[in-house]
Amino acid sequence: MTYIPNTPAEQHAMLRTLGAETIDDLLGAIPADVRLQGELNLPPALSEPALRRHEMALAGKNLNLDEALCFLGAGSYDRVVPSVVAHLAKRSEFLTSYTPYQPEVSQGMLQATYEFQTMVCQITGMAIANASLYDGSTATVEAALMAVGPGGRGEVLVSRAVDPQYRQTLATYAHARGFTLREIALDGGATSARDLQAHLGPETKAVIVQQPNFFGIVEDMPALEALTHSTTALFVAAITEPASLGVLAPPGAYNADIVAAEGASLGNPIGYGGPALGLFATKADLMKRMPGRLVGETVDDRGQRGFVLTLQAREQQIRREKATSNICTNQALLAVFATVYLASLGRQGFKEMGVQCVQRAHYAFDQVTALPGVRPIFDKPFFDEFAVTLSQPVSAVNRALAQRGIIGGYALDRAYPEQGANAALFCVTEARTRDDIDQLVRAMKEVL
Amino acid sequence: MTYIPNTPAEQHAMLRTLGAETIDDLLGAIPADVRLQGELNLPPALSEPALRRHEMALAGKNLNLDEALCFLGAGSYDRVVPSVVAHLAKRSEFLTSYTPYQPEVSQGMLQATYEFQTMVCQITGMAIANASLYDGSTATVEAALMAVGPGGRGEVLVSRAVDPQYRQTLATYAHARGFTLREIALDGGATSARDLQAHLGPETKAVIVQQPNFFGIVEDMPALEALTHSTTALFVAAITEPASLGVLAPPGAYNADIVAAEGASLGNPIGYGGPALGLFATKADLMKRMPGRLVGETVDDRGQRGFVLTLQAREQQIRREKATSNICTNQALLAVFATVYLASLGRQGFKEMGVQCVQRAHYAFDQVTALPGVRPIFDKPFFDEFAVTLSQPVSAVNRALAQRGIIGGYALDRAYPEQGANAALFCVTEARTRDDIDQLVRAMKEVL
Amino acid sequence: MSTEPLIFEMGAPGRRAATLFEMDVPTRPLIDLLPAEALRQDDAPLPEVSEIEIVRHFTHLSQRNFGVDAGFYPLGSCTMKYNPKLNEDMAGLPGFARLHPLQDDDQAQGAIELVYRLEEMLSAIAGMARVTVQPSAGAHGEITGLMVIKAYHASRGEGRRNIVLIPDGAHGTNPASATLADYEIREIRTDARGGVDVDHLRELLDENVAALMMTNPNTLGVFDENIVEIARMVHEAGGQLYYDGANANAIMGLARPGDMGFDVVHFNLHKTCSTPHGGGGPGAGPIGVAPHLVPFLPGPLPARDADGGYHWEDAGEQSIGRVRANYGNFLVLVRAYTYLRFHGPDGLRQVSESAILNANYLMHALKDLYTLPFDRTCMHEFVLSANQQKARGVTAMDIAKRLLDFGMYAPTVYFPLIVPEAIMIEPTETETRETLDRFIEVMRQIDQESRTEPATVTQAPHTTTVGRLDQTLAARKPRLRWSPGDAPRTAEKSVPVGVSR
Amino acid sequence: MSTEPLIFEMGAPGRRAATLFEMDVPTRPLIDLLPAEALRQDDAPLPEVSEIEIVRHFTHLSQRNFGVDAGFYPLGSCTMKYNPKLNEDMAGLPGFARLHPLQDDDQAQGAIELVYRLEEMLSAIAGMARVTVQPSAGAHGEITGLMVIKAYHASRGEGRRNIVLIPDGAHGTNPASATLADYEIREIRTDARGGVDVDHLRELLDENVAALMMTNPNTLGVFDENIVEIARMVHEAGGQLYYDGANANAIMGLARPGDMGFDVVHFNLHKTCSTPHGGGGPGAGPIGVAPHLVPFLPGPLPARDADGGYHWEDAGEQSIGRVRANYGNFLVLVRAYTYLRFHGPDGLRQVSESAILNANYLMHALKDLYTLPFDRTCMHEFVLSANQQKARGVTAMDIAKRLLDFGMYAPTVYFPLIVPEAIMIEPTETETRETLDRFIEVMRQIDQESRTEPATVTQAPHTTTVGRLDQTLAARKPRLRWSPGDAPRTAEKSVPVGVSR
Ligand SMILES: Cc1ncc(COP(=O)(O)O)c(C=O)c1O
Ligand SMILES: Cc1ncc(COP(=O)(O)O)c(C=O)c1O
Repeated sequence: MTYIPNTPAEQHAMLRTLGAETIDDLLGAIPADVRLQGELNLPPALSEPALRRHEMALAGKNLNLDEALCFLGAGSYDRVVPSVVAHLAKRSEFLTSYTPYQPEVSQGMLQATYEFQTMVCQITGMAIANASLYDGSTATVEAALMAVGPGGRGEVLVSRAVDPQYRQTLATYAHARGFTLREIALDGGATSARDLQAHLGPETKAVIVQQPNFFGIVEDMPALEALTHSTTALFVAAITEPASLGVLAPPGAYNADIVAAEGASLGNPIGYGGPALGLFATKADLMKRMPGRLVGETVDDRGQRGFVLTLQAREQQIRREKATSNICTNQALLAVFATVYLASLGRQGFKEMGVQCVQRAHYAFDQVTALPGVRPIFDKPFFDEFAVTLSQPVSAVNRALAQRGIIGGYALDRAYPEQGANAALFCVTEARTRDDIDQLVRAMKEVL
Repeated sequence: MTYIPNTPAEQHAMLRTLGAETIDDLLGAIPADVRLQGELNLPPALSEPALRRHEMALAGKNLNLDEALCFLGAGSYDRVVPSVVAHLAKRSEFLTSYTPYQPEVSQGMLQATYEFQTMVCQITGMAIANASLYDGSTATVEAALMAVGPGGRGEVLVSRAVDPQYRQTLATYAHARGFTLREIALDGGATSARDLQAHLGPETKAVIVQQPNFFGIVEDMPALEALTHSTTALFVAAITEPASLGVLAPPGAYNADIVAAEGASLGNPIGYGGPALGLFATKADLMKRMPGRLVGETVDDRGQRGFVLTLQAREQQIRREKATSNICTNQALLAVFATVYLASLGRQGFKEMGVQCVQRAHYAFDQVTALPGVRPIFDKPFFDEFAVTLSQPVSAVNRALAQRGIIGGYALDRAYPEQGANAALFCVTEARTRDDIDQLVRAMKEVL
Repeated sequence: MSTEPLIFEMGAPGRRAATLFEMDVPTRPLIDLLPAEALRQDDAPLPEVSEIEIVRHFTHLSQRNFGVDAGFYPLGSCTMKYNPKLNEDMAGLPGFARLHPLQDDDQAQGAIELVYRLEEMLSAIAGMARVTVQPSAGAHGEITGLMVIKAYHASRGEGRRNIVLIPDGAHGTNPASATLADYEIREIRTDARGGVDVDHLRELLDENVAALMMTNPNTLGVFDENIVEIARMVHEAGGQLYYDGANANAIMGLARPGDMGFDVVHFNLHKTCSTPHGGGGPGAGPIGVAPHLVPFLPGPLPARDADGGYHWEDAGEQSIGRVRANYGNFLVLVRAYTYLRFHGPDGLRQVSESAILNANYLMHALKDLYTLPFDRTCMHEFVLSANQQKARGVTAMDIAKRLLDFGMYAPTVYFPLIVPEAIMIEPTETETRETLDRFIEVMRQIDQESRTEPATVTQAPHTTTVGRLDQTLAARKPRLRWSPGDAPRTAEKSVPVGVSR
Repeated sequence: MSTEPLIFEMGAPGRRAATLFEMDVPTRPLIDLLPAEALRQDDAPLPEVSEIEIVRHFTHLSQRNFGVDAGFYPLGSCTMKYNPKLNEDMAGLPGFARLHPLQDDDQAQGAIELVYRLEEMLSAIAGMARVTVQPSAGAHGEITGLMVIKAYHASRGEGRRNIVLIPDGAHGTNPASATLADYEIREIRTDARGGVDVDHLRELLDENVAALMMTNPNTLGVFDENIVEIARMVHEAGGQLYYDGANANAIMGLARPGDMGFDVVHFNLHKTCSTPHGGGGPGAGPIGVAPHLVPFLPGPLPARDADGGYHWEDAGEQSIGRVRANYGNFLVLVRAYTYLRFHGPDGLRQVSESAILNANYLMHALKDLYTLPFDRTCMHEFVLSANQQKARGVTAMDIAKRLLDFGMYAPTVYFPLIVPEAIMIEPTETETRETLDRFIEVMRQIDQESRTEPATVTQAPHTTTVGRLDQTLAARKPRLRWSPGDAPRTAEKSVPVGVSR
C-alpha cells in the first residue's frame, strides 16, 4: 500500500504530458547494471489494521512503565508529565513542519524555540542556550569539541562518575577527532579532586563533571570548578537528571563554562531512550563557538517583533567544513515538549519536583537500607539515586522483582565492575509514591 | 485542585474593585437556609498523576476490545478505523468549540457538518439529513414523533425485529407523549408481512422496520414498504449497522420516508455504547417537520460561499414549545468523526467494508454451524450477524470464551425469552480476520 | 486560501485512503448470499480522496474554527470553560474507549464502578437521593425528568395534572421538552428583581399543575431569593419542582438544589464539568431526583453487589422505562468523573466562587456603558442590554460580530427573550484577569465606536475568513447538502485574487 | 492577534498549571539532606502561568506555523512528504513509548525485535550487509560512517589516508562531518551533465584519499550515470565510497547503493520514511555498510538468539565504540518501521517512481520560464535558476517569499551552491496532480509578476502573520533569549490597531 494520491490512470496522463509512456522512460540515467532486478527482499505490505495489530503485539511483548513500577534511572527518568504537554506539542503544525527556514510562516516553531532557549538558561543559570542537540551524550561531546576548538588537539578530562555511556561516546569521538580523553578517578563515589589536580595541565582543554553524578551523588562543583579554572581549561557540567536543578545550584552559579544535559525527561516520552534531547548552554562570550541552531529575536518589515534562525554562519549549511558542528536536524519537537512541560510546572512546580525527588529518594533510601541484606555503598549526599549492595546478584533480584511488577535498580557492574554483581543503583523520582516505594520494600524483603 | 488561573491575591484585588472583601459578600442573594454548610460530601481532590493512576486502574478492570476478540454486535460494532480519523476530528478547534452560533468564526464546524449531512444522504440515498441526534434509539423516537405530528395521537407500528433497546425507548416516549405503540410479530426471524397488514389502518402514522434487522436478517423492505404505503403511514427504516449500506439497497431506493440510524460505528470509539451518533434523513418535502439542527450553504457579504445553521424556526431556541423537537446539544463531534471516516473509506472503501462484512460473517457462519452442538436458528439471508443455538447456555459459553480472550455472542433471551438461554447472536465485521474466526471456532469446539 | 472547497469537489475517481484487512476468507459472489433485490445498485457516491487530501481538508476546516483553546468564549448559558486535556486522555484509555456495551458485567467492572461513583458525586452536589446518567444532554434530561414527574403523578392518581409552569426567561428546551411530555405550558412573568414573579406564580398554581421548571440562578444570572417560598407554594399545590441545571456552575458547594426544594435536577456535564462541547455535542444530561421519585427513574442503573462488585440493575416496575440505548454518553461521563475527582469538594466550591467573581468583575466594569436591566450582584453570568447602542444604530448582533475581530467569541445575544438587545455574558472561572480586562477594554472600544464610527461595528466582522452570512438566503432557498453539479453559492462581487490564506 | 507575547510576558506570581503527587512520604529539611553550598539559592525564574494560558499560547503558536498537514511543502532535499497518522499512533503505544532503555532485554523483546527487523529492511533497501540504527540524524550517520571508514583504514595500516573527496554540490553536513572526523576536504567539480566530473575525480584520487562522499541522485536531482565507473576508480585508489542517503526517496526498489558500489550508506528516516520532521527534528540516520565494514560498526547491535528471542550485543573489538547513549532515536524508528511495513516492496518502489514522476512533471512545466541549468530527466527533485527573474530584479529569495502568499511553503533556495539563484524543488510522491498544477500556475504567475509588477514579489510575503524579517539585526545584535525587562523588539512603524487576528 502507499500514500500516493494519484491513481495509475492519472499517473499515465502525467507521463504522457512528458512524452513518456511508463516510468521506466524516466529512469534512463540509471545504468542497467545497477538497476534492481525484481523486488526488494522485504516482508509484504500490511494493511493499516493488520499493521496496527502486528505492532500492538510487538509492543505487548515489552514490560512498560504503566504496567510496572520503575526504580531505574541511570540517565533516563520516569517523570510525572501533565496531559497538556503532548496535546500541544504534537499539534500537526509543529509535528509536520521542517526546520523554520522560512520564518514568515514558521513563527510558531521559532518563538517556541526562543522560549525553550530562555528556559534552558533559566534552569541552568547560563547566559545562552542553543535550540537542542541530539542527546546528553552528544551534547557532552560537543562541549568537548568546542573546548578543544576547530582542528585543535589537547586533552579533555572526564570524571569517572560521568554516565558511562557518555564517556564511551566521548571516547569514540576523541579517537576520531584526535584529542586525548582521560578519566579522573573516583573517591568514595565522587570525583576525586586530588586526581583532577594531578591531571590538570596546560594541555587540558576541558574538565567534564556530572552533577548529580552517575551514582546520584552531589559533587562539590565549586571546588572542582576552582581547580579547573586555575588552568585555561573550560569547566563543563554534564547533567542527566534535570529535575535536580529545582534544588541544586545551577551551573551558572558555580561558574561552569558549558552545560551539556539530557533534557528528554522534561516532558517527553521515555521511549526506550530515544529520541532524546540534548541541552547545551554556555556563557555569552562563547556564543560564536557554540554548536547547533540558534533562534534570535528581530523585527519584520512591518515593525513587529519576530523570530529567526540566526548566527547561521557558525553552521554547516553556511560554513561547511569550518562549521562549529556538523549538526543539522536536531531535536526540535522534543524542545517544544520540554518548553510546554517547563511552562506547565513553572517556577513553583519545578522546585517542588526537585524537592519531591529528594524527599522520596531519601525515604526510599532509609527503607531499603533498613532491610537485611542491603547496605549503602557510599555515604555522600545524593539527589534521587543511590547505590546499595544487595545480598544477591542484581540480575537475580531484578528477575524476581519483575515478577512482582517492579523494575529494579541498575546493575552497577555493567559499567563499574569493581562494584561487583550485587551493586545496584536505585532511582526514585517524583513519580514514585510512598505506596510504590513501600511495594518495592516489601518485594525486596521477599526476594532477599 | 482547580483550573482557576487567578491566584487568591488577584481574586482579592478583583473583589476590592467591587467593593467586596470576600466572595461571601457576593452571595447575599442565596438565602441563609439554603446556603450549604460545610463542604460537599465528595471524595477529596486527586492530583493529575494520582487521578491518572486511579482511572487507569479502573479502566484496567474492563476487558477491552484490544485485548479480546469481539464477536458481539447487536447494535454496536467493532470497526476498522483509520488513524487519521481521531487525529483530525479531535483537533482542539473542533473539540473546544460550541454550537456554531457565530458562523464567521465557525466555518470549520459548519462546513464539516454540511459535508456530514451530504454523506448521510449519500449512504442512505435520502434527500436531506440533519446534523445528528443523540443516538439510533432516540433518532427512531424522533422519526415516530415526526410521523405522529405535533400534539397528534395515533399509532406507530414497530417490528419485533427492531433492536429491543430501541423498542423500549419508543415505548417510554409513546407513553409520555401519548401515542400508541404496537409491535409487529416475527416470522422466522423477519418481520411478518401478514401481521403488519393485519395491524395497518387509518390510525397508523408510521411503520418502523430495521434493516438488517436485530437478528442480522435482511428484511424484504420493498414488500413492507408497499404495504405501509398502501396507507398514509410513513415508512421508517431503522439501521443499526451502517456498514450494511455498502452492500444493501439504501432506504432511498425502497422509498423509505425516514431513516433513523446509529452512526457511532462510523469512525467513533465504541466507548461502552456512548456517546453514540443518531443519524436522521428524510425526503425533501418533509424538511420543515424535521427535528434537529441543519446546516445550509449561503454567501457572505464579500460574495464568498459560507455555511450557517438554518431553518432554526423549527427548533426550540426559536419555536420553543412548538418546536419539532426539544433537542439542543447534539452529537456534533461524532458527526465530524463520521465525516472524516467516510471520506477516508470513500466510495470504494465503503463498499468493500460492506462486502467484507458479508463474506467474513458467512465464513464464520459456515465454520460455527459446522461445529457439533451448534445449529442455526433461522434460514434467512443475513448481513454480518447470525443467530445460533448452542448446546449450552450462552452465559456459560461466554465465560469460557472470555478465558480464551474472546468476547462471545449476544444472549438472545435477554430480549427474546422464547429463544431460550442457549440462543446466541454472533457478529463478524470487517474487523475480524480469518484467524480471529478460526480462533473462535477452535475455542467453541473446546468449550461446547 | 479564502475558502476551502467541499470534500466532494476534491479528489478523482479511484482515489482512496483507508485500507481494510486483506480478504483472507474464501469468498462467494454476493448474489449467492443475498437476494438480488436487496443489493445496492450503485455505489454510495462518497468522495474519492486520498489521505493527504483528507488531512489537509480537515486541518483547513479546523483552522477556520474558533474554540476555547484559541481564546475567550464568553457565551452566556453555555459555560465555555477550559477543557482539561486530562479529560481527553482518560476518555481515550482503551479500557474505556474500547468496550462493547453488551459485554457481561464482569468484563466491565471498572466502567460500572465509574458510573456508580459519578452518580454518587452528582447526587451529593445536587443534594438529591439518586442520579441517573442516562440522558444524553440537558434537553434529554429535561424530558426524562418530566416523564418521571408524570409517572409520579400518575402513580398517585393525579394523571390530570397537565400543566407545566415555566418562567418567561427560560431556555427554549424547557417548553419544548414539556410539550414533548404532552404538557401544556404556562409562562410566569419575571419580577422587577429578575426573579420569578411570586404573585403571578400564585395565580397560575392550581391542581392541574404538574411542575414548575426553572433555573436558579436563572438565565439573567440572578439567584432567586424567594426560592424557598416558591418551592413551598409549588409543593403545596401538589406540583413538582424541576431544576434546569445548565447554570450549576454557579452553585457547586454553595447551595444544593435539593436543599432549595427541587425534586428533579438535570446537569449539563458538557457545561459544568467541561467535558467539552465538541462543536455542539456530545453532552451528557444526568438527572438527580428526590427520594419519592427514585422508583420512576429510567433503567438500567448501576448497583453495588454485596461482594464489592458492580452490575447493571434493570429498572423496577414503576420506572418510566428506557430513554436511550445502553448507559448514557459513557465517554462523556468519564470526562466528568475526571473533572470532579480532580477538583474535590474544596475545588468545586472554588470553581463556583470564582465563576461568580469573574462575572461580577465584568458586570461592574461594563454597567456604566451598557444597560444592566437588573442591577444586582449576579451569579456566574449576567445580561446586559445594548439598547443605548441600538439607539445609535448598533445592535447587540453588531456588537457580537465586532467582538470577533478581536480574537474573542461573542456573548449569547437576544436571549433571554425578556431583555431587549440582550447580551448574555458568562466568563467562567477559568479566565485570567488579563483576559477579563481585555474584554472590558474591547467592549468599551466598541461602545465608543458606536458613537464615533458605527459603521465599523455594523459592518463587522472585518478580520474573519468570511464576513456576515446571508441567513435569509440560507432559509429561503435552503441548500442542505451538496449534490453533483452544484456550483458554490457565491455572489458576483469580486474577491481579491492571487492572495491566499 | 498580530503577535503573540512570549510566555514570560504572561502570567502572574503564584500561578501554576501542573500538579504533582501529594507529598506522602515523611519529609526532612533539605538542608539536613544536602550540603548548603550545593543548594539553589533562587528559584529558576520559569514563567508562572495557568493551564489555560499555556494551552492558548501554544495553540496560538501552532496557528502561526505551517506544516505538511496545512499544504504543499516543496522543500528540495528535505522530502516533505505526507506523515501518516498511523506512525504517530504506533509510536504512542505504551509498550514502546513507556519503556526504560536500561530494562533487561527480556523486558523489551518487542522493541529489540522491531529494531532488528528494521535493520534487516534497511539493509535490503540499501543492498548492504548490516545496518545500525544508532545515529540520531543524517549528519550523525555521516560522522559515524566516516569513523567506520577511518577505523577500517587504520585496521589495514592505512591510517595515513586523511582526505575526503566531496562534490561541490554537496550538502554542508558532508564537509562538516568530514572535518569532525579529522579529514581534509577536497572538492570535486560538477560536470556539464550535472554529475561528478570524472576527470577531476581522477586528478584528486591518490593514496591519501580515505573516501568519496556523494549522493546519488545528487543535490541537483540528477542520477550519476557514471556511478559504476566512479566506484571502480575510488576503490582502485583504495578509498571507500560513502552514500549520503538524503535522496533515497528516489531509488527505493529501483537501485541499491550497494549495487552501485557504495561501502557506507546513511538514511534520513525523517525524510524517506516520513517519520516526520517535527519542526527540525528528531530524525534518525541509520547507516548500512558493506561486509568488510561490519566489524567496525558502533554498538550495541540487536541480535537474535537461537531460541528466537532478541538481545543487545555489545560491539566487538574493532568497533569504533558508542556514538550516543542507548539505541538511537527509538520512537522515530518505530515510525519508520511502520512506514516500511505498510508499503512493502511493491509500495516502496511505487513511492520512488511516483516521486520521480511528480518531479519531472513539475520540471517539464516550469523549465520554459525558469532556467533549468541541467536539462535532463530528473529523479525526485530538480533545481531551477531564477537568473532570468534576477535580471528583472526578482531574486530566488523573493520568489520563495511570494510563494508563501499562496498557502504553500517555499522550495529550498540558494542550494546547491553551484547553481546561481538556485530554486530546489522536491514535490514528493504524496502530492496530488491538482496541487502540482496549482504550484505550476502560481510559479507562472510569479514569473509574470516579475515582469509586470516586480514589487509585488520583492515585497512579499503580504498575507503572512509577519512580513520579511530583519536577519541582519538578528545577527548583528543577537538576542537569543528573553531576559527580565526586555521590551519586544519592534520598530517605530505604526501597526493597525484594534484589528486583531
Ligand atoms: C439554560 C439552559 N437550559 C437547558 C439547556 C439545554 O441543554 P442541552 O443543550 O445540553 O440539551 C441549555 C443549553 O444551552 C441551557 O443553556
Ligand atoms: C543532501 C543532504 N545530506 C545530509 C543532510 C543532513 O541530514 P540531517 O539533517 O538528518 O542531519 C541533509 C539534510 O538536510 C541533506 O539534505
